[in-house]
Amino acid sequence: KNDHILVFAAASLKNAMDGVVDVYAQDHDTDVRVSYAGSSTLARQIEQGAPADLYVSANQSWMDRLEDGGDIQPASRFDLLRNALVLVAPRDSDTALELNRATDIRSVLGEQGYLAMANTDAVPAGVYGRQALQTLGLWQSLQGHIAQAEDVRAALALVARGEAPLGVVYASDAVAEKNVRVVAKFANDSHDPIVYPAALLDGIDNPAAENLLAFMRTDKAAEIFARWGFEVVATD
Amino acid sequence: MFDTTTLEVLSLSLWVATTAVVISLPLALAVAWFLARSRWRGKMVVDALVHLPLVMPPVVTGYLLLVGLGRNSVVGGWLADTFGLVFAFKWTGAALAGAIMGFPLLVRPIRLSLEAIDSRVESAAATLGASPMWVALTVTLPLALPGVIAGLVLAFARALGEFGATITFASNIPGETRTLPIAIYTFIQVPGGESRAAQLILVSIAVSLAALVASELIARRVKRLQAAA
Amino acid sequence: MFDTTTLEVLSLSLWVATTAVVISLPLALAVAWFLARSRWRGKMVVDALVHLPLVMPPVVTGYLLLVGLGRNSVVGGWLADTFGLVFAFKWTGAALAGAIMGFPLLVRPIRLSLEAIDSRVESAAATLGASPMWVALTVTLPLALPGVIAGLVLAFARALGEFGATITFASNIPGETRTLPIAIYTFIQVPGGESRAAQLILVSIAVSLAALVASELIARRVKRLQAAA
Amino acid sequence: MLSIDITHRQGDFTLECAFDSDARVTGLFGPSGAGKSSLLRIIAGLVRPDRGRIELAGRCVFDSARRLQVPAHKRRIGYVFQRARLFAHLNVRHNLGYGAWFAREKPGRARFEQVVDMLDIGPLLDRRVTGLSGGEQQRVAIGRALLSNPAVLLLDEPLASLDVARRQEVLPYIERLSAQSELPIVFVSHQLDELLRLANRRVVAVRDGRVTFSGPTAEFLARPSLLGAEQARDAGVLLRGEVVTHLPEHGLSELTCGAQSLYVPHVAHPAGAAITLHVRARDVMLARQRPTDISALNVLEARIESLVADGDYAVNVHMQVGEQALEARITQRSAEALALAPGQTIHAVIKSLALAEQAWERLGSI
Amino acid sequence: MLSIDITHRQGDFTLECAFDSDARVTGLFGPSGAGKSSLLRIIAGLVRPDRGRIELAGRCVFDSARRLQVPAHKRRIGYVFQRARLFAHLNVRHNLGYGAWFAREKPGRARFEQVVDMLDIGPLLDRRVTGLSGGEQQRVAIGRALLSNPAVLLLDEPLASLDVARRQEVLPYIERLSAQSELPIVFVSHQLDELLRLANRRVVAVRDGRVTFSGPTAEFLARPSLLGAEQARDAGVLLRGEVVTHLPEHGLSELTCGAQSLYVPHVAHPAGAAITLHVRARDVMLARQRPTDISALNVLEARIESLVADGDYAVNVHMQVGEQALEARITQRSAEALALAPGQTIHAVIKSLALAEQAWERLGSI
Ligand SMILES: Nc1ncnc2c1ncn2[C@@H]1O[C@H](COP(=O)(O)OP(=O)(O)OP(=O)(O)O)[C@@H](O)[C@H]1O
Ligand SMILES: Nc1ncnc2c1ncn2[C@@H]1O[C@H](COP(=O)(O)OP(=O)(O)OP(=O)(O)O)[C@@H](O)[C@H]1O
Ligand code: MOO
Ligand SMILES: [Mg+2]
Ligand SMILES: [Mg+2]
Repeated sequence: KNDHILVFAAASLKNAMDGVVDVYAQDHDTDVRVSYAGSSTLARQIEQGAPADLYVSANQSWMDRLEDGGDIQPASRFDLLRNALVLVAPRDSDTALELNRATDIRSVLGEQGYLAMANTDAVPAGVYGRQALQTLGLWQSLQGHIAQAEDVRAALALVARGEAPLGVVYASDAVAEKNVRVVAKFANDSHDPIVYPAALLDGIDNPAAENLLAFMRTDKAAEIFARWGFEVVATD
Repeated sequence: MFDTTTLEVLSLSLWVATTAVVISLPLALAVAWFLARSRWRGKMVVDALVHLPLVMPPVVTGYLLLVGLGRNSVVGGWLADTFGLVFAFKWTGAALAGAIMGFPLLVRPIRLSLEAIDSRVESAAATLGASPMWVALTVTLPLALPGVIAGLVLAFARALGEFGATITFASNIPGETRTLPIAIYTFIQVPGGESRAAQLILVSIAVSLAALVASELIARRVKRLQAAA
Repeated sequence: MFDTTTLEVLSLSLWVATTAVVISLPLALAVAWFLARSRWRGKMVVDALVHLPLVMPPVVTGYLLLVGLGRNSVVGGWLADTFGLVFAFKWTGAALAGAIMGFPLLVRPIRLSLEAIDSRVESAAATLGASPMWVALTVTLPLALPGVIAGLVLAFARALGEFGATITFASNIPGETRTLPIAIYTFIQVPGGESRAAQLILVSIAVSLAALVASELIARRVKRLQAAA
Repeated sequence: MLSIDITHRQGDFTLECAFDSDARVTGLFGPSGAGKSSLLRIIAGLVRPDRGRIELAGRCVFDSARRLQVPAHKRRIGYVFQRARLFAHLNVRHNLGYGAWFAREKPGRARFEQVVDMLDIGPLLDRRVTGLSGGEQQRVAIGRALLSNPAVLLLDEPLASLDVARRQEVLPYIERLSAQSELPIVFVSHQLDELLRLANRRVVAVRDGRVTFSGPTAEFLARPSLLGAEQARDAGVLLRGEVVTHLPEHGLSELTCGAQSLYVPHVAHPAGAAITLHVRARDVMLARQRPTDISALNVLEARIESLVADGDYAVNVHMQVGEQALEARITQRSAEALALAPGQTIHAVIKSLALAEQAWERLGSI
Repeated sequence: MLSIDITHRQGDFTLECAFDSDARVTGLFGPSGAGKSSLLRIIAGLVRPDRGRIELAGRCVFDSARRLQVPAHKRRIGYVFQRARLFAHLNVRHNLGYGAWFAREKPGRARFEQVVDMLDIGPLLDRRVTGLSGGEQQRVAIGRALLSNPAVLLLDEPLASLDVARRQEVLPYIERLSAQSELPIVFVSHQLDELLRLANRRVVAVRDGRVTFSGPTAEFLARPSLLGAEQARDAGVLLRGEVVTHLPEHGLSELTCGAQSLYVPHVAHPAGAAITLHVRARDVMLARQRPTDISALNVLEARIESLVADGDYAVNVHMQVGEQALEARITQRSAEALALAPGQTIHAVIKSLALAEQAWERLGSI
């Protein structure tokens, strides 16, 4: 292959991004490789001179930081995807509730139960979840009853295994996990928009990479993203 | 520098790591003994099992623990019902994760020391009337002490540093399962958290240094009591 | 079951882990020797340093490597310019991370074996005309072989299982740094990846089993050649 | 007291030994690599023989036919190994005390001090065993075995690295111990004189894993071929005598041997006691006439039974003194010069001091 | 060849030894724990003494004043340790060959086979050293030291676990080796007769870390107080004689000693050669008249110099035979019966075969 592209993408994008890249590779004489890891890990690597061409982050703050540090080409930055936040329960539980200021999550959790979330200080999904719960005024009452997992997938696993009666995860994760059931969806305005920004890295002069970035905004790509539970923000 | 959270995290970590090595020591001794002494060919399978936690990504180990010992698993449920022993989301889970991850590191040096023991000295003890049990307690174990200490150091350090399996299995619950590495990880995940992370890293280093010095002093004392011509 | 990706990941992992232990062995021998034989009190500091990668969360180790040896760092830049030696985002980086994480596990058993050697046999070699160097090569090392093998097994397994430091330092680049545990992690991160992950976990287990059996056979051969009354 | 019949293969070496001994002391004798230590290990239960039967002090401890094997720690063995095998993690005192832990009857404080004194290891008690000299280690090993209150003692060249003065104390102690407590002893040695001092009851000679001789000491001594070239210097007879009187002013005791008198350095036994003397053939001189004005106190009249030439231009002269056998080893030249022939009466001259160094024992049968 | 003056503390034990020896063989003698092995370790360079000076075969290998210390591996030592210290990871052949690796002049194949034959370890060559019997290990250790082409041999009770037949072969071999290659030997033993067989040149006696005697063997033998109770049996003199002729038909050699004849078992030296005989005092009988018709071939006329009573009702009779000293140990009673007194002429009777077992050596000075 003549062209090489290295994409740094948030780990939660793996399925979708693999699909997009596969389709892209069918039509192009390009070797595309994707390194999946936590957004923070990837951002730090980029700061340290990682040889990547593209970065797709799971949140704005790391992208902001890279932009501030001059590590990306600001002009190339755009919001690629959007996701939603949902409350899930184990598949065979009969939990039913509506999310509003009066929701009594504590009683659903019971004395011993925990609400599974990704790290609420660090991991994007956890941060969004905290915002949403705070907006609903439920955050205070849940203190001491939240199990913070390493990431969304681990939180999801806790619910899927029935360890936690409830969990806060991305809609895209809930879609594919057969052992959980979506109990409720957090209102989109209860938290910062969950967007996945993408950008070309600073100093990259790789037409193929620009090409791939453009492909991600095509309907063809959008269809694949949608299949994995993501909402496409804008297509060209 | 040591705010209450740091102290809480530190003492929890020490407690978890100590529990981890203490509970795993008897089993480690038994397994090391078996591996060192048995002539059964199938012992390689046991050997492989012991080493598995080293080879598998910690997250996977944590996940398997969750599947195997979670409240909804057969074993986990039984333990919870019978002994009230719950691992998930508890410090006990963190200790268990640490114990499992440190297990191969505890077993191997003990085994190495056991294998290095001159069986003729054990025979001598037998002729003096010591049953196999007593020979083990009064001759073999004391002579294997350097290996036990080395194993404890490695396993303790590993338990102290354990992250992936712990967070997956026991989650990150402040005051219950938020050990040093998990706290460090949390800080490192947020932009600008580096300085708090660095502070905790220094605490980790200090703790491990202290543990090492202690172990070294014990080992020296043991060695002074033993051998060295 | 073994599609090309699996094979690629597997062979990369083996290569990375092998390189990790091979490059760290000479240094580990030197450090173990120093720790076993030196009477300098300050050696505890060296001891602590060796154990650090065990205590620190792997992610932190990886981060420190990234900062210290990344392309933009002073050392990393110098290495790249002078020797063309690049670690960050290369398999070499994965090997380095594995080597560092496995280092304490390699050093400790070697040290243990060295400390167990009867210095009188070394003296005997000296009277037969062997210089300290030759004594080391022809007597001490062969006698310490069980420890070297134990260390290699632990370190190899650890390098094979290394995840946190590797993904942080060397990233997750298919064909370059995507080792078995990282591939497993990647599959686990997304819905529906569990079965692929499980498959890779089985591969890990098979590999480690094979490595263990091999080491066990070597150790047996060595033991048959040596001691055992 | 000891009955053994075992077969055991180790590598290319096959041990195939059968012998009985109802003697208190059984001397195991044979060249290096003969299988002596292997035999002791099997008796102690440290090695399980391929087949056979072992009876120890009246108790069957191994029987392959009945699948019986008493484990080593239940055999109440006091084993002094060829190499000391001390516990490196214990100091001398605790090495000595180790066996008492498990003994049903603990040796008392007095016994402990007696053994420590005899072995002269008092100053070492609080020392680590590493750093002990070779002989010191060996002494501690002997003490350790003695203090475990054993029912049978297995001694594998226990005196090898001891100086002669220490040997002089240890041997009689072990002898007394054996006599007092009816303790059977199996004693391996390369030094025939050690064996003679102790093993006045029964000798088992082993070579290449097989028993080449098993019988009374006297018979063994009379067969130089069994002893090998150099040991021949210890060849001789055991002469039985009865204490007649003591001559304290000269430090001598007078014995009768048949009708004749013998003077030996003072023995502790009362008049009337029967004792056995080891008379080496090489210490016996022969004279046609009874020599007078000679320093040797003992001249026995004997009848020559036979003359047996020996490889090295030496002749073994077998004689009869009363009922008993006596033997002299002289040069062929002397035999010719004296024109010795069977049937002749001859005078055997034996220095008293030559007898001084040899052991005697309170006598039952030889 | 050997000059030592060192002080060294280890624990409570202080070694403070100074002696010179220009003899080829230096016998180190002393009770267990005296410091013999410590001294050898220091000579070999395995232990660095606190202070002092060591000269070895004309080369200063240690001098604390000049801060000189030749490391062990450059001292060209052949050290047979008290415990074998074999290499457990090598087989017998490679243990034997280990030293040759580092030797400047490698011992040839012939030499290898000679040593292997002498030690009778041919069948063991491909065996692992573990599993060897005690004596087998010791023999391999001896071979290993001999084959390292050493410039000096340090032997720490090398014969302790060997049977007598083996001893008989090893000792003369070492002796020949020493003679042929001008190899100085330091030999530790508890067995005086071993020392006498080998160390006919110089004895150094050590006790409690101090040198109590350093001098010619003859002088040592003449001082029973140094030998201790039991060793007294080996006390005696070294008698110098000259080979006159051989009597092959009787396996004897005739020597002159002063003007008198002595018959000893055949020696290999030609007529005219001077040799030394060790005559134990206890093997000498005294007679007022020359005994006739007696099997002892040797009767020497001697003049009594002095009578020295000994604790055990024994008397040491010091005599002069021509220019040389002779000694007899007899009972006090005999001394009285014979009315021995200084100045008397007396006949010393010595059995030839008693001399057979003792060593002789080609003579320089004693
Ligand atoms: N490291 C040490 N610390 C204290 N004492 C020691 C040490 N090493 C040796 N000794 C003592 O020094 C003395 C001399 O020991 P050495 O081994 O030289 O004796 P030896 O003359 O060879 O005795 P043996 O004939 O029993 O072998 C012994 O009493 C021994 O206990
Ligand atoms: N594990 C083994 N494999 C093969 N041969 C062995 C083994 N153990 C002992 N032997 C051989 O058996 C023979 C008898 O050994 P043993 O130790 O009983 O001899 P020993 O009579 O005690 O000799 P020594 O007087 O030298 O101590 C030796 O030739 C030895 O090499
Ligand atoms: O992989 Mo993410 O950055 O935790 O969604
Ligand atoms: Mg033996
Ligand atoms: Mg010694």
